[in-house]
Amino acid sequence: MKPVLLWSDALIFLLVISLALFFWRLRHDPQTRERWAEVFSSRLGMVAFTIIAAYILVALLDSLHFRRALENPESLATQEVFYDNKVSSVFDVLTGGMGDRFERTYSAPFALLSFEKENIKDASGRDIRDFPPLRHAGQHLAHPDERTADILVKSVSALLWGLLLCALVITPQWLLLRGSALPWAASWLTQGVILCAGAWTVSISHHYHILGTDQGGADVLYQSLKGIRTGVLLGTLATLVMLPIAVTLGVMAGYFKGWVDDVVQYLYTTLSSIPGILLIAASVLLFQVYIDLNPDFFAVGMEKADAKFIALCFILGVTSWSTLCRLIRAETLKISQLGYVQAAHAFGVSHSRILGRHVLPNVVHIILITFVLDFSALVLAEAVLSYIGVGVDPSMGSWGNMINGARSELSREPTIWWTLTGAFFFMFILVLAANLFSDLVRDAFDPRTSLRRAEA
Amino acid sequence: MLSRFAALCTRATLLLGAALLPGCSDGPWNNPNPESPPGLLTYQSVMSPLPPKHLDPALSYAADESLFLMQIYEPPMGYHYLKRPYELLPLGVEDFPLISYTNAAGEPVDPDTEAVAFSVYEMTVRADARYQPHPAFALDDQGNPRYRFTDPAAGRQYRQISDFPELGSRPVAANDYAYAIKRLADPFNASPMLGFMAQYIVGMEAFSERLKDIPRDGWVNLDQYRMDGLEVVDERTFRITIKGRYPQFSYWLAMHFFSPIAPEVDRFFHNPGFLDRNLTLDWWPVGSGPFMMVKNDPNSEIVLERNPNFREDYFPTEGAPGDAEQGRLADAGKRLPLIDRAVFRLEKEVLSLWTKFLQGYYDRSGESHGNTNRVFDQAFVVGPDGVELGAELAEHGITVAPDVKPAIYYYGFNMRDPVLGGYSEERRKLRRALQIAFDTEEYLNIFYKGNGIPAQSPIPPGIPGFVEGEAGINPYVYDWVDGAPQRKSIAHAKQLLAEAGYPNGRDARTGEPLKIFIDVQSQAISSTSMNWMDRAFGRIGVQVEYRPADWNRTREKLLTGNTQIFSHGWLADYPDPENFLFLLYGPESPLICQCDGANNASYERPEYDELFRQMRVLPPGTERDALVARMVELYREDAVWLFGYYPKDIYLNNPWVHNNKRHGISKNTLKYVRIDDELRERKREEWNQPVIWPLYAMSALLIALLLPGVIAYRRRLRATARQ
Amino acid sequence: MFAYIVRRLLYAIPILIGVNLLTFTLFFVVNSPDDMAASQLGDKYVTPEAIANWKQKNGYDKPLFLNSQAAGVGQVTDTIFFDKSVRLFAFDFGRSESGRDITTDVATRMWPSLAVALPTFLVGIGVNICVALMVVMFRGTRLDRGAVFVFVALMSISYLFYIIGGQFLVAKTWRLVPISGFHTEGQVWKFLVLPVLVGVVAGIGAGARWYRTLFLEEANQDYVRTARAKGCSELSILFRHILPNALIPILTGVVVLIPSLFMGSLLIESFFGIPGLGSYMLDAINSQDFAIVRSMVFIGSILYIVGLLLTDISYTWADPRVRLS
Amino acid sequence: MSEAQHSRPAPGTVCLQVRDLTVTLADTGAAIVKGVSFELRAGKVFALVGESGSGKSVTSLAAMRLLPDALRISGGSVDVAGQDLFGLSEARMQEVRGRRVAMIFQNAMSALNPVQTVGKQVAETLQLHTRLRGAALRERVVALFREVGIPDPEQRFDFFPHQLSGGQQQRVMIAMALACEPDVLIADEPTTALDVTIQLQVLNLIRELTRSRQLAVLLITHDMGVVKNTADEVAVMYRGELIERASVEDFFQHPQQAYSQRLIDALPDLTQFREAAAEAPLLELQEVKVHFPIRRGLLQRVVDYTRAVDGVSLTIGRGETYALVGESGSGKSTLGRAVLNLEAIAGGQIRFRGEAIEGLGRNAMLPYRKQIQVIFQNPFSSMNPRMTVGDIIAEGMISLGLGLSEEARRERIQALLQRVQLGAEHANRYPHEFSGGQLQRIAIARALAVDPELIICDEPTSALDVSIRAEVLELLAELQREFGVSYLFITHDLSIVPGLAHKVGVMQRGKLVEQGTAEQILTAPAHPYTQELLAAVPRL
Repeated sequence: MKPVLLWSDALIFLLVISLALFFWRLRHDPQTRERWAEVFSSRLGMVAFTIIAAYILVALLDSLHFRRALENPESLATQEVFYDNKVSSVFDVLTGGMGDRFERTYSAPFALLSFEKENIKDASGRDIRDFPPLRHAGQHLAHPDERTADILVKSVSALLWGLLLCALVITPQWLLLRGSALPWAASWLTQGVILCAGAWTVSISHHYHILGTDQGGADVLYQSLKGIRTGVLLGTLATLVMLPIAVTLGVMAGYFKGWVDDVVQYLYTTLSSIPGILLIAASVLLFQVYIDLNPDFFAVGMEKADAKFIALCFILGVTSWSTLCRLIRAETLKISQLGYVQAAHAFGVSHSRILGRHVLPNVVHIILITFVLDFSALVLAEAVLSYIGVGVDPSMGSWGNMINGARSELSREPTIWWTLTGAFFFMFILVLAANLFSDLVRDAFDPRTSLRRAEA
Repeated sequence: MLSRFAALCTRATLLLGAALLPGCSDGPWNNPNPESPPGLLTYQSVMSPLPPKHLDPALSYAADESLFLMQIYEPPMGYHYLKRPYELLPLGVEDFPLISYTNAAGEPVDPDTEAVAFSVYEMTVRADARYQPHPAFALDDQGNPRYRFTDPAAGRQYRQISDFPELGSRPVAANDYAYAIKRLADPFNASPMLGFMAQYIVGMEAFSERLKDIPRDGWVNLDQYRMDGLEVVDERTFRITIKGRYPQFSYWLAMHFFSPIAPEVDRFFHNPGFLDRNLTLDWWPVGSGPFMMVKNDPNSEIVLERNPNFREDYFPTEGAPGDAEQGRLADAGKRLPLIDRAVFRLEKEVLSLWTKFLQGYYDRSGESHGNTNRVFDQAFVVGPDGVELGAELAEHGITVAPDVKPAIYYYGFNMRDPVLGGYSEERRKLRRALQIAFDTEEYLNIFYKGNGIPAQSPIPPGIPGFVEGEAGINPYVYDWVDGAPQRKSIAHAKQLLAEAGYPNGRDARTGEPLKIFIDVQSQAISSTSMNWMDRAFGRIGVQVEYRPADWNRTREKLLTGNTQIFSHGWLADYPDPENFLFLLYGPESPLICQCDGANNASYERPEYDELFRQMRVLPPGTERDALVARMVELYREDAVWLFGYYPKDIYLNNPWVHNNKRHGISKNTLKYVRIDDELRERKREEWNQPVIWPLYAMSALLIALLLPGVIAYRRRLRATARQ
Repeated sequence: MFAYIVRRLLYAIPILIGVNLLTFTLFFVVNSPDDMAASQLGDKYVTPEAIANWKQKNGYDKPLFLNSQAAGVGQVTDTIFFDKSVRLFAFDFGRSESGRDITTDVATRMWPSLAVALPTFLVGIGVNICVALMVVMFRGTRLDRGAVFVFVALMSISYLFYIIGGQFLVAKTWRLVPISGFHTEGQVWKFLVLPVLVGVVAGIGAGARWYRTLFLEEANQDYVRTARAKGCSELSILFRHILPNALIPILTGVVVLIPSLFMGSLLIESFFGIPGLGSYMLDAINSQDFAIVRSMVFIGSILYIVGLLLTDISYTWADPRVRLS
Repeated sequence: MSEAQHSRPAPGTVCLQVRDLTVTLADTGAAIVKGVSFELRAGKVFALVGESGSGKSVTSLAAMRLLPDALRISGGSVDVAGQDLFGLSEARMQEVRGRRVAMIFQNAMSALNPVQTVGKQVAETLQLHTRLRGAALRERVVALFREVGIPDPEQRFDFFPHQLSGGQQQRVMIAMALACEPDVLIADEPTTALDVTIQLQVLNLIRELTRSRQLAVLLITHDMGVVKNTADEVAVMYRGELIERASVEDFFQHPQQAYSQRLIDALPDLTQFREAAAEAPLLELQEVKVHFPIRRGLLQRVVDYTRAVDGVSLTIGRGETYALVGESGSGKSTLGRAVLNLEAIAGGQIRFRGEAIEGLGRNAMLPYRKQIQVIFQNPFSSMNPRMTVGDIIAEGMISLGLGLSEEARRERIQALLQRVQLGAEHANRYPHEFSGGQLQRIAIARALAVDPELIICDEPTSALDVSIRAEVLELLAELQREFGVSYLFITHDLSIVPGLAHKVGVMQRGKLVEQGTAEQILTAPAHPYTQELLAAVPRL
């Protein structure tokens, strides 16, 4: 086994670590604590956060990549170890090879037979045309009629395992946090549901395709799950990429004013006046060409897809920094008129120190709000971009690619609804949780809304 | 108050319904087609997915475009509609070209001698061929062209062809054919044919060189310049001289490039200011064919109407075997065309196209693409007994027209590649192992719904040189079992792989796994098919890497040979094996000719190249067939392509459309189409009854949403400060 | 006011130059003029001569930004960039790579775009405001919280699903309207019903939620309390006091969009087969037609700038406190 | 006019009676107003006094049933003419508001609808409760405007609120309240946001109308001066309870509660002044000008200047307090900023200890930053909310390079905190944990940290409640005695000058119209503007 560190893996772990450090440093700041406490004091906030955390966990597990070692045939003299070209992730292992169980083509959820007729030989060796049985569904059944009973039995045992898992995960939390004023019970309940669903999924998927298979016979549920990493990473990394630009320029413009302000304003007006989609499309094509021209940089195809993905994040970030920049500029303008910045001037505090100690910490809430607000927007944007053809690489599973590929399947008779449903479900849950959470974060951190509450 | 509100809502709904209903009385609500003019039998079809870019016969080189050009223009030659194999017929000229051969000095010689330096094609224009009515032919009282402006302002009121009140026409002249060929040669037109035809037509290159430097201000009258290989003998007779012998030239004469162009039409479109209003020959074709263009809105539709001046032309009275039995001769002897008008609407989204076809608003599922392979694949299955329609379609009475184009799609090996290329026995075995591992049949079944024929050779069916049955299989990949070809086993492929030095897909010396690189066009490949290929090669332990790129980059790679396995396709211009076998002709390799050559595999085998040179100038016959067979054998031995298939398009026709037989090469088949208008009206009505209840349901939902609000508001108004 | 408008328009010039420079650079990093020629000439028999011809004919035979051969100002002016940009500023968009006159195309395709976008925009605002006002009337109650949750759920659904779902149900299953298409002969509205409906429904979540926030902000202002102290009813407070005041922030977000209505919607137009500028753009991206992309970017930028200007002007109309100078 | 003609209640009748009013927070149930009872009588002004957060405004809003959603009436009753307002339906209540009981609010600018003309806003009240329409309606509004003393009422009808001055806005509010001839007028801090001279006019108007219309007025204020000048009866509210109630005369002569006494003590004593200390000049200003450009036209050229400070000369001696008095917009704060070199000056000279410091660069200014410090008006915005108090105080020490070790610095911070009467343990807390008064002490400590010789106090007490204001002023005076530091004290409130300043300068429109010793200015003002300011100062 040989670990593979893709750029996006590195970035996402970097992000997680830096976020952790950030919160660790802020843990003493009573205001921040208070606001976070406010976010988590609602049950909805807890549930939304737990769901997001579950998605992030899946994304992280799916970001631990490695290549399997190939077994050297006995005849071979060399001791050198060679690796499979295919990159797997820890998540793939945890799902128990869900992604390796291919059928020939479409099959419906929980189906035993293929969705399409095929020329097969019947028992007596004659050529007939019928629905062939699936390779990886219901193999253990003696008779197709047993299916419902079998699913029930398997579900119950899977749920029992799920409950055991819940006990393992939740008990330590309960011991640690039972005295807390926050509604942890809501989170535990959500965790319980997620864990049970996870256990059920993994165990049932060994025997059936829960969400059926797509045209190429790949498991749809597995693809939907693989879309999680793409969605989560895109939502976070794109903002991460734009942060330095937006914050630096915004703060500089608002603080120094004068020609710096003029230049920054010119930059973002220019950029935001270009129809966004055109800018994104042109940039994506540009990166694509760059990657195509330099194939030697990438050892495996996955790295190439990953480079494109990073480029997409980068482009989405670069093309969308103007909004944040504008907000930060306005806020900085306001802050630099405030007493404490004036006082700092009166104390002869240097510009860099004023920016670092007075201005930056006080625009963090804007960054945070933008971060959570943009997250869901970016996840949604990915689907649209994939439709236009400038989304993530087709070899990289994503909800956008799934939707794009499955668009015409709805018009089939009988309808193939499961690909769209899978993508829709996983995307909807993530975006909904993110939206609800971002609402709460904004309510807690936006001075305008908190002011309103203070008045009331 | 609530009841009053409810009453109001009801009244509003009724009013709205009343407003909508009269608008819908003349047909189903969902009719997307504009009303066609009464009395004209209109064929409703579709252009998809993009409108034509060029409609100038000198410029256009795309199937979507020749769909229109071939209805409007009549080139000298054409094909018989029904007969197979394809049979060439005179179309715009009276008879087959009269070919005479001369030596270098221009003296007639015997065609079979080495001395032949030139071939002269003489043709006579049909006497009854006349151009469509067009303002370019309109004359004023003095007999001068009516619409000739010197000032851009003078013609400003004319925005499209229908704006010109006065029309004219004239018979087609021999000079018009000569003029058209000169236009091909005019470098300013940048015709895609120039480079290719200049190799054959005498004087074309010189003509082109000469015109390069003349001043361009408006129209250049090409009649002033002479091209050596062109001779207008009299009003109706012209001659084309080509270098050496080139039997395939007759086929070229059946393409729209050689359609007659009236100089006054060219002159007309060069009126100042016309270009800015898209009044160009590239946009408004003017020809002598069965139809003329009356509307060209690339954003929504193109409308053709019957050319009133069209010559007398009749539905063929004989066809291929079986045609009569299938009723294809029902219209034999009828005057063509059989419809008055044809509307081609732009349709980009396949879902809409499919739905509208099923609703009966399009008569056919497509024109130049059947749209069935990838999109409508659910419509039918290809079973042992041929195409079986899905239940809904069968119920609609939809008919099926399969179309095997003279085309091949293939994945080729780069024969110069250090790993896969080369001509040693080991390399051949390696390539054959890969050929066997790639299960073309399954690939076609999954991704093309079985609509394709696995290629046993580069020559598709319908072309001389294609061999059916056991004799026609590629013996290196297939065995003949029970009357059908059967792909050799994976075990055999593994065996070959081992013999090639890669036991279990690992290099016998270093142990390194064999990894092959496939260059794909990013738009043309889906992750599902990549997954499938991974698995296909995984069975013999070979790993695959994809290098997707856009079309320009892919093309660059092909030109520089920077590829290992590439995908490509070829749609033949004419039904001759030469047009396929040249894909493997050494000098055609981009690396050798330093041009955009067709031999992207860079296959170079001296024997093959020699055979090709001989075959090219031979007339059809057994001698030629033998050469072709040997070349195919060489191709199989060297395993030049990973796999290939002949695409098969399935066209679906609504039950009221008749004469649906597809012609793989010729596009001028619109004139044969017949429509049963009465049946069409009835079926459309029947298939498009709207479902009304959701409207009521939605209104009810709206009210249900409003209710709690109204109730809460009233409660609030009644509230006191005491609980 | 006049001076203000003129000044803003002058300020637009450097922005437009910047926009143009950026698109130009982006495009030519991806493509060389040779690539453009090759992809326009098709896939058979593309000779170097043909490419050279095409480049000459379409004016791509000069250096991109800097002509080192030319003298003096010619170094900058005798380039593709200068040639193509100067024309843009004169609103001469030239011809697309396939030879069509872009100005004509834009002028004709603008109207279908507008026909869809304008009703969507107006109906959307109307519906959103009504819904938001209703919700604001019940602020703080369970009705309010439920509505907000519904809004968030609605905006968590991808736009693609609205379109796909709308087409599938309304057009395909219920056969109430044509599934797609557009023509001006006869009943145009029947093609507009579905796209407008989809556009409006897809926008309710985000729109109504946003308006609700704005209304809530206004509802907490002092003058609302004054109005209540006067004895105004809840409804008249909403319509006569909160709405006019909330119009000001609504205008900022909304007026800037009005000019870009001409540009249409990429997704709606391509799904519903509306021959507008949105699908024009999408086709241009797909076929890498630089002339169109460049023109559309230019037009888009101008419309954006006009939108900003309109926003400022509409401010003076909605808010008597604002005066432009 | 039939609606307007209902019989006026006889003087002294009870028009509104509040009994046991209790208001609680909706979510926690904590009481904000606890069992308050009082009654309003026709022709009398009843003043409800208290500091911010005492519940006085909530009481008035509760009486009108206008509480925000977060608050809830949980007991008591409000009777108007025998009708219990709390028992009415919301629809009926709307008829009472504006018709029987009217209300005016603190900040007229924000209490008026900014996008409606003032005339229409007044007319709306009449439309709601009378049948007046059209020309008659307009006429009536104009008449009301005339009655409340708005000049050019015909024209003003079509003005938007922002086009009127603060005093006129408040007059519009009053006109709106009086439009339907209510019996009861509730005035919630009607003058707080106004300049002192305007304050007086508005109060006089309310007073007058009370008499002429026999209104029963509930006047809510924190300003004892206002009470003294306007009210007939006083009630003091403290933490949600009425702790004292008396007639005005009784109240000021014999306050029953210590808290009341404190409130009364905060009124200025115009008899005691500090003698000008004839020390050497520390800061000298000569003809200082600060101009802000006005840009106009196509190219935004500078066409003129706003002369914010227009030639001011003054001298401050060591250990001396110089009070710079003026109304908002007079340029006094700009002058302070100019002295701090935070604002570029357009002319004149600023000398500190004889050295010219105007126009010094960032680095050249550094040595003087140690000596000139500042305290700002709003204590909440002058502390970075993300820094601990210790860090805030230490900032100056670090950046001005006092060269202290970390240990020494910490000790000094603790000493400073203790000096300003805060605990040393407060150093690790964040600003939002402190009250306004405490924050202003911290601001003082921050200024003191670098041992300045001059502190510019820019309205340091105007955001504070009266009782706390006195404490802060006292602290400042103490520190002056202790460290010999000088103050440039910028204020709009002449009443705090006695007992604080040695010298006083009065600023109006960028110019220093009069300056002299505190005694001179407060006892014998020469300039009419000074006289006007002085007239507005409430006295005992």
